Amino acid sequence: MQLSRDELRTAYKRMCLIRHFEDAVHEEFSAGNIPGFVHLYAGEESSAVGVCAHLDDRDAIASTHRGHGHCIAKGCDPKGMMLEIFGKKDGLCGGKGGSMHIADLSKGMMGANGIVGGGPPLICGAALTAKYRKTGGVAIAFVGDGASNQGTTFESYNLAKVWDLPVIFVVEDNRYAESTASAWSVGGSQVGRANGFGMPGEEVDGHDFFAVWESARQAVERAREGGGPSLLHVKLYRYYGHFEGDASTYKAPGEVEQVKTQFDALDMFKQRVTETSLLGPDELEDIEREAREIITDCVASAASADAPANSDLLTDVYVDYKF
Amino acid sequence: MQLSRDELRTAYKRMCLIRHFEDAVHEEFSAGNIPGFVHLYAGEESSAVGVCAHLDDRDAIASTHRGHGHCIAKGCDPKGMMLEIFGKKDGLCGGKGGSMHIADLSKGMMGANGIVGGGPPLICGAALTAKYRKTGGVAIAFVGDGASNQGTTFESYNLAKVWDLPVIFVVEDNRYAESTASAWSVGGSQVGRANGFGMPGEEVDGHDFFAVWESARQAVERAREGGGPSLLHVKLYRYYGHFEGDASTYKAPGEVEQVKTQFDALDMFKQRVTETSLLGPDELEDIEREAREIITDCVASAASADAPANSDLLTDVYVDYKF
Amino acid sequence: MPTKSFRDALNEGLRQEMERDDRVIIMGEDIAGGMGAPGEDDAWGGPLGVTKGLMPQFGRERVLDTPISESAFIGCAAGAAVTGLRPVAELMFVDFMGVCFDQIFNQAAKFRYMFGGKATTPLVIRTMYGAGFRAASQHSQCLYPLFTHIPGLKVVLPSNPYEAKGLLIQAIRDDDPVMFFEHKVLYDDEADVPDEIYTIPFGEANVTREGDDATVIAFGRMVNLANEAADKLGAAGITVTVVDPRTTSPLDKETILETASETGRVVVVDEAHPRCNLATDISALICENCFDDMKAPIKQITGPHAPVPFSPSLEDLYIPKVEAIEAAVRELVGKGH
Amino acid sequence: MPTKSFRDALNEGLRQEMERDDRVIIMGEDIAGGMGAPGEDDAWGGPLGVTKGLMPQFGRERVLDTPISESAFIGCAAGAAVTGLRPVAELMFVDFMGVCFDQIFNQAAKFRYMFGGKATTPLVIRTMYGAGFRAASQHSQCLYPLFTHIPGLKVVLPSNPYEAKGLLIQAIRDDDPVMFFEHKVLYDDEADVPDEIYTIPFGEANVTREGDDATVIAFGRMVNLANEAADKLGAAGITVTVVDPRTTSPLDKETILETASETGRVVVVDEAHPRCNLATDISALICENCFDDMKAPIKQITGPHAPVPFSPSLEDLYIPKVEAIEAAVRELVGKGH
Ligand SMILES: Cc1ncc(C[n+]2csc(CCOP(=O)(O)OP(=O)(O)O)c2C)c(N)n1
Ligand SMILES: Cc1ncc(C[n+]2csc(CCOP(=O)(O)OP(=O)(O)O)c2C)c(N)n1
Ligand SMILES: [Mg+2]
Ligand SMILES: [Mg+2]
Repeated sequence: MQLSRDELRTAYKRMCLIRHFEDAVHEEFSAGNIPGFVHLYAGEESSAVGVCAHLDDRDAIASTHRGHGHCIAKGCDPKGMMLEIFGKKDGLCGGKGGSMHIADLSKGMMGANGIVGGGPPLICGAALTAKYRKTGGVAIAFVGDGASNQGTTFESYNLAKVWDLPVIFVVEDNRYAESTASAWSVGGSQVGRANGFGMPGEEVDGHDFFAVWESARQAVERAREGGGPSLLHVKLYRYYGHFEGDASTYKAPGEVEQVKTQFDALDMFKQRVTETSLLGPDELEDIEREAREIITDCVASAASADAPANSDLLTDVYVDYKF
Repeated sequence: MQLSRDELRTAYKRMCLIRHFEDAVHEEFSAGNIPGFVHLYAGEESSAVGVCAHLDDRDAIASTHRGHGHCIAKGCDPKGMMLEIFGKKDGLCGGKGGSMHIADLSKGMMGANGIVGGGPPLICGAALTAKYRKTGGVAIAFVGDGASNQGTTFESYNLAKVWDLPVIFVVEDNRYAESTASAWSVGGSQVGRANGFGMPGEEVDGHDFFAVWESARQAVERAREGGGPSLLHVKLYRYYGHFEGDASTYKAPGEVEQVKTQFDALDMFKQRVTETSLLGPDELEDIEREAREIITDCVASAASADAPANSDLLTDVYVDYKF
Repeated sequence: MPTKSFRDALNEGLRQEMERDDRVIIMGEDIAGGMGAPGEDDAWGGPLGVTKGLMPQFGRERVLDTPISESAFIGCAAGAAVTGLRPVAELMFVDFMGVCFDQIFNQAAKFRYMFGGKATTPLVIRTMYGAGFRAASQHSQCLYPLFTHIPGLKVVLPSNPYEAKGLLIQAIRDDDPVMFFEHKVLYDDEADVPDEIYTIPFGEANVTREGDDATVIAFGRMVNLANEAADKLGAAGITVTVVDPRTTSPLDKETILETASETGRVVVVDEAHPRCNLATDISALICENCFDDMKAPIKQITGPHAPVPFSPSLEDLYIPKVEAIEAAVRELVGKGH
Repeated sequence: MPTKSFRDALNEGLRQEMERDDRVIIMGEDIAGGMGAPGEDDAWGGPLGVTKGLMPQFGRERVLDTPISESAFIGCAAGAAVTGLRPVAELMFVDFMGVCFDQIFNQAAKFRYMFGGKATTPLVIRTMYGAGFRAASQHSQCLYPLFTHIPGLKVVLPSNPYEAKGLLIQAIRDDDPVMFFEHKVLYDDEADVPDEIYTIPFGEANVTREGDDATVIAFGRMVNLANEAADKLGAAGITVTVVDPRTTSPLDKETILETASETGRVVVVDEAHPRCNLATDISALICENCFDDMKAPIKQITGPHAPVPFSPSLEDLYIPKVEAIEAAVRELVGKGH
């Protein structure tokens, strides 16, 4: 299976949008313009984009606390996202959710999640709806390596298997859960666990967009055709700290730089498409510039946007409630 | 490794005690003399006894809602148990726990459990204490096939593996969780799951005391020597309904009788030890008669024992509490 | 009107809503039963038979048996609810909330708020509660105060078969997540229940007795004890208003405050443990709003601050009694004239 | 006396108890940090640095980092407690209770009762709570009313560094399971804290201000707001008694009822959501016991019945204010003369 030029352009654009989005959030956070707990996805772009490239409006994803990349990859509006992260009224969630609860159900993005392991059960529900309604839709749960040890995650593996749901569990193993190494915290292996539950599982180089894309293609196709759940163990790396403010002293000296120079997802993508003449360097530069401009504009809008009205405090608790 | 005559006698006695205990509870329940939810272990005797044969006072077990057999196998006093099940003051738990919460910490029996999947985390704690104190103790979690799908169980597999705890997970697969077949509810396989978490796992014929005994011996030895956790998938069968009162219509007609005639744990034990002249038929009969008498006596004591005092309602909530 | 048990009223409510709306699906452990087993299909129809007969009528696509994985299937129901279905999940005993509470209180309950009003989560969780079955500490709790505390959840406590059906149908049609509490001792209670579909609105209390001397506010199974106490007191010339709020969230504050002000003497009866429960909730509400009308302290009658014991004699002591309600009313009526 | 932060007071309490008693072990996610990682050992010392330095002193045998598996490790701590250790487990945010509540409320809390008094469970669960960090709905809740409801648990809410150390040491020495709540906004607060080991007994309220006109009863972080309000009111000639119960279970009913009776006017301040919370609990208690002494209704000041919003402006609105306490006292003082 071959990616079209358009698909490649879209993929690169999304990866650039994510990278610039996260770099911008990092800067704005450092400048004191963004409050709260913010977890950045920079370095992991090819996972979200490589997986979501196969999805359309029938499909749903459940994200994690590190959700910006998944949002952008699934087609959420970066401006609405940035406003949300700034806590503004016109943010995707009206400023009530923030970075950890960013969601856009109209795009099949079922929410970042402040609870590690919160997403997998929920995505079984989206998959059940798709199966019940026979839409052909599939559902993806992104799961961190840390979240891969949470009981809710395992239960979801089993439920998806037993109910034969169109779910793909994408374990994004960025080596750490907070400061704890996945090499320590994960007993056995991700693929071994998947197999133990009767699901196919595959290990993928998450720095390589094309590897992710191809593995995800097979898993999505299997699920769409009624072949049930499966798991991808995507090995990648996060450039920033666990959250903004983390000094990352648990990483080895030079570790980040090494990954950045040798395994950067965007660089690897560029190299591959230029080497094979699928896209030209100028084209790539244009796409990147465009992405940068979009994000700059997002930040400017977010900074000057209005806060929610005070009366918003008590709305949206219920659809309908007699107080 | 060979069982001594004394060990064989003890094992058979415990299996008989369990069988008669459960048959007696069944009768007393049917006669309306025992209240509440009661889950009987008849048919599964060789699992509890085969595993606990390797344990001593340093060791702990965590049981399930179907706990009578585990109690007896770990050395709890059947009379105290029967009184407890009748809700009497001198029951093992003062009548406050009943069948589902029977426990005797002084014997390393950490409690039956009304919560499916409640035991595995707790047993990690007993194992941690043993490891920290360097007692050489091991800790066993009995887990039903249904409980093997609970998130708490999987988390415990991983914690035990990652912390290298001396735990053995004994999955007692009696084909059903309530009315649901394990053939349906368990995605993958028990051994596959154990391996997925990096633990050794083994499937065992649970009707065969000797098979259980040998597999448990290896697992306990491994754990005692610092070799970490492992899992036994013990395949067996329960003779009675899920709880007393269950008509068991989910079983195939004749299913119970077939197992009883072909795979009865006590019959198989008897056959094996007489065939190999390890114990004589008279000896076995004496042991069985003795067990029956003990249980008859337990029931008589329980029926005539005193209920708790009304003032017991509010004691034992705290060790120390300023009301 | 035909007489039906609490159990059958629930069954009928579920069936009629499933017939009416194909988005309604149900799931839980052994709610049909016999899954994968060689014997009878629909072998259980739920641990207490509430869902019996639904699988044969609606098929396994709409009546889903689950593995014992409450987090996964309750969360799955929440996820199905935000994506267009109207699931009714059964949490067999509310005591099992501890293995799945996150999916209820942090996920389903908060979607709408966290997502800025853009999510709708029409999820019902049916669950069994209460003492009286000799089921001991891990199968006899009330726990509805914990759910009432959580913004985003609605909490329903029917006290009789009529309410059971009408409130359940309302719960299924409601667009917010609803915790539906069924007292295990009520399942065999019988009463007149219309064959037709009907709903009972949330947040509207039922005044089951009217009187002048005192008000008794009671929840769930306790309503029946309050009625009995009122009838006995009535025979002795003391007339009592009994209020059954039916839902604790939303709460019909108006009726509560009105009747409290009218009689000036209030007893609140709540089977739950005494700390931070509904008795304190209602008592504090009245105390803040009807101060000038109160003629006597507000009495709370609750279960004790102890787990539920197994032994029948202790469990019987544990559960609030009709006599205690009577005595409390008599004590209050003796005061503040 | 040396000045220490709330964080350092906790750290010191843990360290001194670990030095004194080798049965005390601690566990939690990243409480040392850097487990299996190539960089620094003790890289985190807890998400908020409370346990920093303990691993280097006591080693990885006593300072146990865990996978993200709260049920497993909290249950493990409970199991270690009944078998002879005295574990202090960290539940990073109390909001995560939903993935491990069973091991707390059905297991640890009920062992002793279910087992007829034969179990002792000296378990401490330290946890972070409260709003003010722009951490949004799933990282800002109070939830202590839920734990206060459960028999068998003790619940501690220190309001300052002095209490933090003394109550934590008491919690570790206590033979019952203790939920120890640390408000995230308090960690950097500083106060005089003795270097020596000391304990503060459970169930003994601290009266932080004495006055005649009204009583304010407040919990955890809210105590500081109550004190501030009292000082402002004092400057305006209204004197207020402020009560910090310090533990909600056990509760020092005597001090609460005594001060309530003395002033006859009470405001209860609880950051938690309003339904079935501590404000209702205290209010109902006073209302049942001090009826004749009350000069005015009991006012409840609480967070709203809504999840905690992310947006700073909304979150600031969410949290109870000093001005609201002042206004409530003024309103009461205007009444019932
Ligand atoms: C139930 C729960 N436990 C703990 C946390 C705190 N926490 C937030 S993110 C995180 C680490 C998650 O690691 P991983 O799943 O690998 O995702 P990553 O941050 O690496 O993307 C932890 C422990 C939480 N939010 N929820
Ligand atoms: C958390 C929880 N969920 C559900 C139940 C209800 N329940 C009690 S026993 C049981 C079946 C358990 O099956 P299994 O683990 O196979 O044990 P078995 O009864 O076969 O010995 C169920 C569903 C429970 N007690 N706790
Ligand atoms: Mg990670
Ligand atoms: Mg079973």
